[in-house]
Amino acid sequence: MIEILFYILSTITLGSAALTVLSKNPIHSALWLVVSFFSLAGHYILLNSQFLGMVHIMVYSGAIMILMLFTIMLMNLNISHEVSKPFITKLVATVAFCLIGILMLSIVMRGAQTYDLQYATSGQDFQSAHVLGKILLNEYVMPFEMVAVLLLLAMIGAVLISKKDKTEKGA
Amino acid sequence: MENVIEIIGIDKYIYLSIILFCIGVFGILYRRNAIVMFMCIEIMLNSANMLLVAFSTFHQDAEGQVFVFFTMAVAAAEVAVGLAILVTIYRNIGSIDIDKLKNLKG
Amino acid sequence: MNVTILLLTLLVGAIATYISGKKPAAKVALLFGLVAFVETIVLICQHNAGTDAGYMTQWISNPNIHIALKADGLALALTLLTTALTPIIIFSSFGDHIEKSNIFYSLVMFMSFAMTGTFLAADGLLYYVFWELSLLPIYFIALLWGNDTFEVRKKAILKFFIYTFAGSLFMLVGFIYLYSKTGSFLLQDLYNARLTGTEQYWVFLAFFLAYAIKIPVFPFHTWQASTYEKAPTVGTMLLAGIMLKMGLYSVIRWQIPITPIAAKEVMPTILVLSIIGVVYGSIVALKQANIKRFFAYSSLAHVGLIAAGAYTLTLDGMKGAVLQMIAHGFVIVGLFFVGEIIYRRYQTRMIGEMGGIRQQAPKFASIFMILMFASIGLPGTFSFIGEFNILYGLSQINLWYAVIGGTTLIFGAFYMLRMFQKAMLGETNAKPFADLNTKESIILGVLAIVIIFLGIYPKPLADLITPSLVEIVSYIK
Amino acid sequence: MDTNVILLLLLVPLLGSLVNIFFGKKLGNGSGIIATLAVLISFIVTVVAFVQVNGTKTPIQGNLFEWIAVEKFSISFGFLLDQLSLLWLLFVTGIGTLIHLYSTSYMKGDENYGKYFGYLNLFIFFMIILVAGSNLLITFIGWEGVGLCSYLLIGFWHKNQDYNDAAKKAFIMNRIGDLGFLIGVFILAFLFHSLDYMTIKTALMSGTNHQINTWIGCAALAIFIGAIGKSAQIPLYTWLPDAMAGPTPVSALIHAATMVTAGIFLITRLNFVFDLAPLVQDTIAIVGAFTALFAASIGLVQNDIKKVLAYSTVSQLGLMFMAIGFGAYEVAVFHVITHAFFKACLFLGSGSVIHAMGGEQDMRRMGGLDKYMKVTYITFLIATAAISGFPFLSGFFSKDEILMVAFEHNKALYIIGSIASIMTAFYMFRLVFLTFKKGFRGTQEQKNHLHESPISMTLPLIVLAVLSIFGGLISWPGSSWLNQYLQPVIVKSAANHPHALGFEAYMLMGVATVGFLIGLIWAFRKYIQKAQVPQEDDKITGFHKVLYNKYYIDEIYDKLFVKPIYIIATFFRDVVEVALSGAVFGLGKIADELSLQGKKAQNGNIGLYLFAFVFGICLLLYYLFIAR
Repeated sequence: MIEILFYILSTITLGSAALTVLSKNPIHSALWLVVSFFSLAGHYILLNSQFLGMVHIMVYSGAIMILMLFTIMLMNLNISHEVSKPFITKLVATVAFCLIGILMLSIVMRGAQTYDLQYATSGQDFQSAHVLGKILLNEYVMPFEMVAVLLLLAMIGAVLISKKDKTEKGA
Repeated sequence: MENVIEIIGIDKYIYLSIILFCIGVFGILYRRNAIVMFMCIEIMLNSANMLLVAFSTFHQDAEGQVFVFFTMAVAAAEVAVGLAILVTIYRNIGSIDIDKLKNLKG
Repeated sequence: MNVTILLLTLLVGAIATYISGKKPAAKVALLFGLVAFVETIVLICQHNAGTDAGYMTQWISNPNIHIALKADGLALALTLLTTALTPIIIFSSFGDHIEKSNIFYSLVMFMSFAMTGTFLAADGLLYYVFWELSLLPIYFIALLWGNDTFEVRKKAILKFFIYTFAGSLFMLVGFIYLYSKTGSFLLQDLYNARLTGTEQYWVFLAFFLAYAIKIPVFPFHTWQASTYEKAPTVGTMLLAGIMLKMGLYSVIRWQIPITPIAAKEVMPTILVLSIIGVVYGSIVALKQANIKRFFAYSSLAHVGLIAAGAYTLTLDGMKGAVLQMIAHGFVIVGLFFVGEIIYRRYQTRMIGEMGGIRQQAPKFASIFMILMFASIGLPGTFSFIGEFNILYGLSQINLWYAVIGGTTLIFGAFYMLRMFQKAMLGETNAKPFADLNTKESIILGVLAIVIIFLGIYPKPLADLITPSLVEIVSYIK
Repeated sequence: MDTNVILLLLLVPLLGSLVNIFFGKKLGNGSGIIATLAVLISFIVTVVAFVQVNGTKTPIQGNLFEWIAVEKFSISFGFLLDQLSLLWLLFVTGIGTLIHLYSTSYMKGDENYGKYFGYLNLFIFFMIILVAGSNLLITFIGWEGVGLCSYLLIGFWHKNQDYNDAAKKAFIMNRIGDLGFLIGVFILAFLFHSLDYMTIKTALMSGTNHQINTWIGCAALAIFIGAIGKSAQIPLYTWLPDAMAGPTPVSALIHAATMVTAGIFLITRLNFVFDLAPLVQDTIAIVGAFTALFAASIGLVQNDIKKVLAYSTVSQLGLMFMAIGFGAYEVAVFHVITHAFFKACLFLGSGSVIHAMGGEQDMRRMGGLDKYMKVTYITFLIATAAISGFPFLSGFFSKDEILMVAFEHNKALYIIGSIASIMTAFYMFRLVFLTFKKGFRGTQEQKNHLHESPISMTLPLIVLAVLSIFGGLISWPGSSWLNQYLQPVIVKSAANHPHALGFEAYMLMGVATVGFLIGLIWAFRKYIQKAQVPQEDDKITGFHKVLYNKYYIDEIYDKLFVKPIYIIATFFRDVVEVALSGAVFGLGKIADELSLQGKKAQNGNIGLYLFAFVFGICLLLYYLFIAR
């Protein structure tokens, strides 16, 4: 039952990711990506990380994708005026895709034969929001604060970069 | 509650994330629209995130999930700044086709 | 008293010269040079009396670098060469019109400081720092005060700089490797490093590149002639008189004792190269029109022989090499000064445009002749002592080395006498040539006396260097 | 005491030399007197030492200080005055004094008068070092030192580049020999760990070490090459005739009497080494014999009065070497001494002639001088008779002994030597007849100028002529004083056995006399009876021309050695140097080119960068996980 769920979710994830790449229209890409993100959130929930799944939906599907869509619309990119790459580029991209995929898969498969996997079942609660919060604010409080600063800086940076340079234009 | 990972198998997750990652790589090489490339980067990041979560469950350890947290934060920051840059570029040259960004010539 | 005072004197001299302003710069530099010379003499006396004038203190704890100065006989002998030649070189340029003379003389003093440091340093990194420091002043001296137009000389000087600098970098790599093996840059620790044959081989090669270019050994000599030609005479004297000896000294002090096995293995090849340099330099010298280039190639020949002596790895060869280094230093400085004197009178360095000078300037001709015969190693001059020791050392390895290397006797006479005949003899030159003035007489006189005195009684110098060389030879065995 | 003798001997000429070089201009004519006195003092000291050594039979020895130290031994500044060196010193300083005296007049008026005597004294100084050195390296100082003085004096009139060429040639050719000498020194040092004559001698006398014989042979050969250079034998003889560019007294002193015999001295000094190398001895004999013949044949047709004498010197030196090759050292020494007497006399006589002729050296412009210069003529005639082997003059005995030794050892070389002797008689009398007999062939101006030389020039001539007559007495056949005197020095001698003057000896003397007469009569018929005068240069043809041009040896050497070296030098300078320099610049160019190409990859195409990036990752992954 769970396995079937996993396969369905995986198919959606991979399919929508592929469609993200292949869609001509950026807006379609974005929308497919949202689908992909939702399916990923499904994976998280499947893995019992409900909190993380929710955060994922909020951050990615909510914040990031909206940001992207806005940008696309801002630039008026809804029509696909992207000049497609030459054939050779596509070919090489495909080759690279296959190459790196096969490489990584083969590495993992080689590894899988040699390792005896031990599935830990402690039975303890380790991934509820309660536990995560405790860890974040105890062991990882320092990086946590750093991330806060980072986000602040990113915000300031984004504003600064996208701001129109008035003085330069005036001059 | 039984361990989901034990039923499905950690290897399946690894394969999934690898394929997802490769799709991201492919997208980056395939497309020339900067925003779509951004999306592909997100896909790659997410494939890594998913693996982290899977292994966190596998080891019954929360630390992996903490890192996913941080990754998300960094990704958000990255997207914010990156998009800002893209907007500026678009404003300057009227396009976000990366083939037109050739000022990095040596 | 220890050697730090000597080094400080030279450094302070460089600064004081710079500060003193344009007019008194030369005199200040000369003063400090003479003080340094006196200090060297004192140091040598102390050394002979048995006092160790070395100095050592930690510089940086991690990585483990020391300020270690070793003042054994070998180092002191070369220091003596430096501090003796520095005042002579400075004095030789008295009366020349030099732009921004305070900077010029300051650089000369600084170079003297760096070269003395190179000779005294007993810590690999310190040594390397001094080694590279000595390159900077000569670069600027040659570039800013050289002959020919700026663009032309820039090419030659830049070639020299990059070439030698690139070589030195290999040496640095060698030192870093040694450090990773021994955890120390100290000379003594490096001597005691037990390296395998292959390791030694690579370290040897890395060092060899640096030294072969500096010495220079054939075929790494291509910077030499053009640099000598383009540099001002003071710079050429510093280069030929002292700086070449840095390479040769380092061979004996650093390269051979650290990598004895490799040295033994590679010895025949290097001997052959050196001896090719002897013959090749001599032959090329035959057809040189510019007197500075001529002396450059004669230097190549002499230095080739010295290098051969050093690489014999025997006490005799090395001793000869060190003695010959000192002898060559004095002789070549004298010869370049002779060229400069002619240039002052005739405004030319072309041998073909000279001639008939002996008639007008007998004193000058006599001293020139003494220097010339010293250069070709006539017995009774200092060069012969070194040449004999080197050839003897070579002959103990293989007689043929001595035979081929000995052709320097013939070729040396050939090119030197030919040059002398063209430059000095013949019908009286139409252009007037004033004989030596007092300053010039003093310089050349001092050089001639030193050369002849040490040729007849070289024992003090030989005794000074022998114990150090015996120690070095013991590391080879 | 011993050290003082040595110091006195050495320092007096050195002092004279320094004084003359530095203050020569101020001293004026005084410098000649000072120089002569300096050599005279040396001569007196030598005589004193000679008397002492001859009495006590023990050599005077003294080490001044340690000079060079090598690992296994050290070389001191030591001197050894034994029978051999004292004998040599006697005639070096003796003839030296005479020639100094002669020079005071001959060089009068030269602008570098002081310097001339400075060099001459310096030469004496180095010659003393050469002869008196107690080890090979001290000898080498003298050896090179006399070469230096020879260079300075040949090129004394340095305004003339031809003279300078001659000087340069002499020095360089000598240096070739010097290299041989040095190599010999190295081999001996390698074998014996010493360069001391005495030590080597003792080692060899006591040694039973037979496997070193090959090396001994090599050492002997190398030293012989040194001797060839200094004593002008084939193939290094061509410098000596050219060396006649120097002032005539110099030719007399350096290039006839003393320096050129240094080779003989050295081999005699090292006779114990050469005795062990029979092959080398044979070589020496053959080289000597051929040099004698070769040089004599050239001498037959030369017209320059000094050139004839120069070739005669080479020829005589060849005879000495022949004797040495047979192991008859004292015979060679004997001939060295007699030769020094009569050849110095001849050169000084020719100097006197040249002086009178106002610098003319061509015999075709002379003739009939006997009427104007009686003393010169008579002394010259005596010396000529001596060198040609007129019975009972000095040359007769010494040459006869050489030929006798040759007859004992090798008949072929004996014949060659005899032919050379006949030629000697011919060209010497040709010289005399052309110069002094018949009518004067020079210009009127020269004729008016003709005069006998002053007493300071004729006195040495007379002394030397007397010595040429009686010099033979020191080795009277049958009861040779010289042989006994030299016995301590010479280990094993071919001539040591007291040869009873048997029939053979008398026969050989007779043959020699006949040979002398043949030469004399041949010259007499040609130049007196037929009154021939040698042709002008451009009319000479055939073999005569070959002889006149010295078998074109100079030209051959020039083509064979000098020119190729210049060509190689030019090739090295223009091709190899440029190529090497280009190689260095090439490294820079390669770096430059690489960076240019690398720059092209950095074209700003982000897509390309990404591809490169991905493939790079692939490679890394492959390397890290699969390949290992």
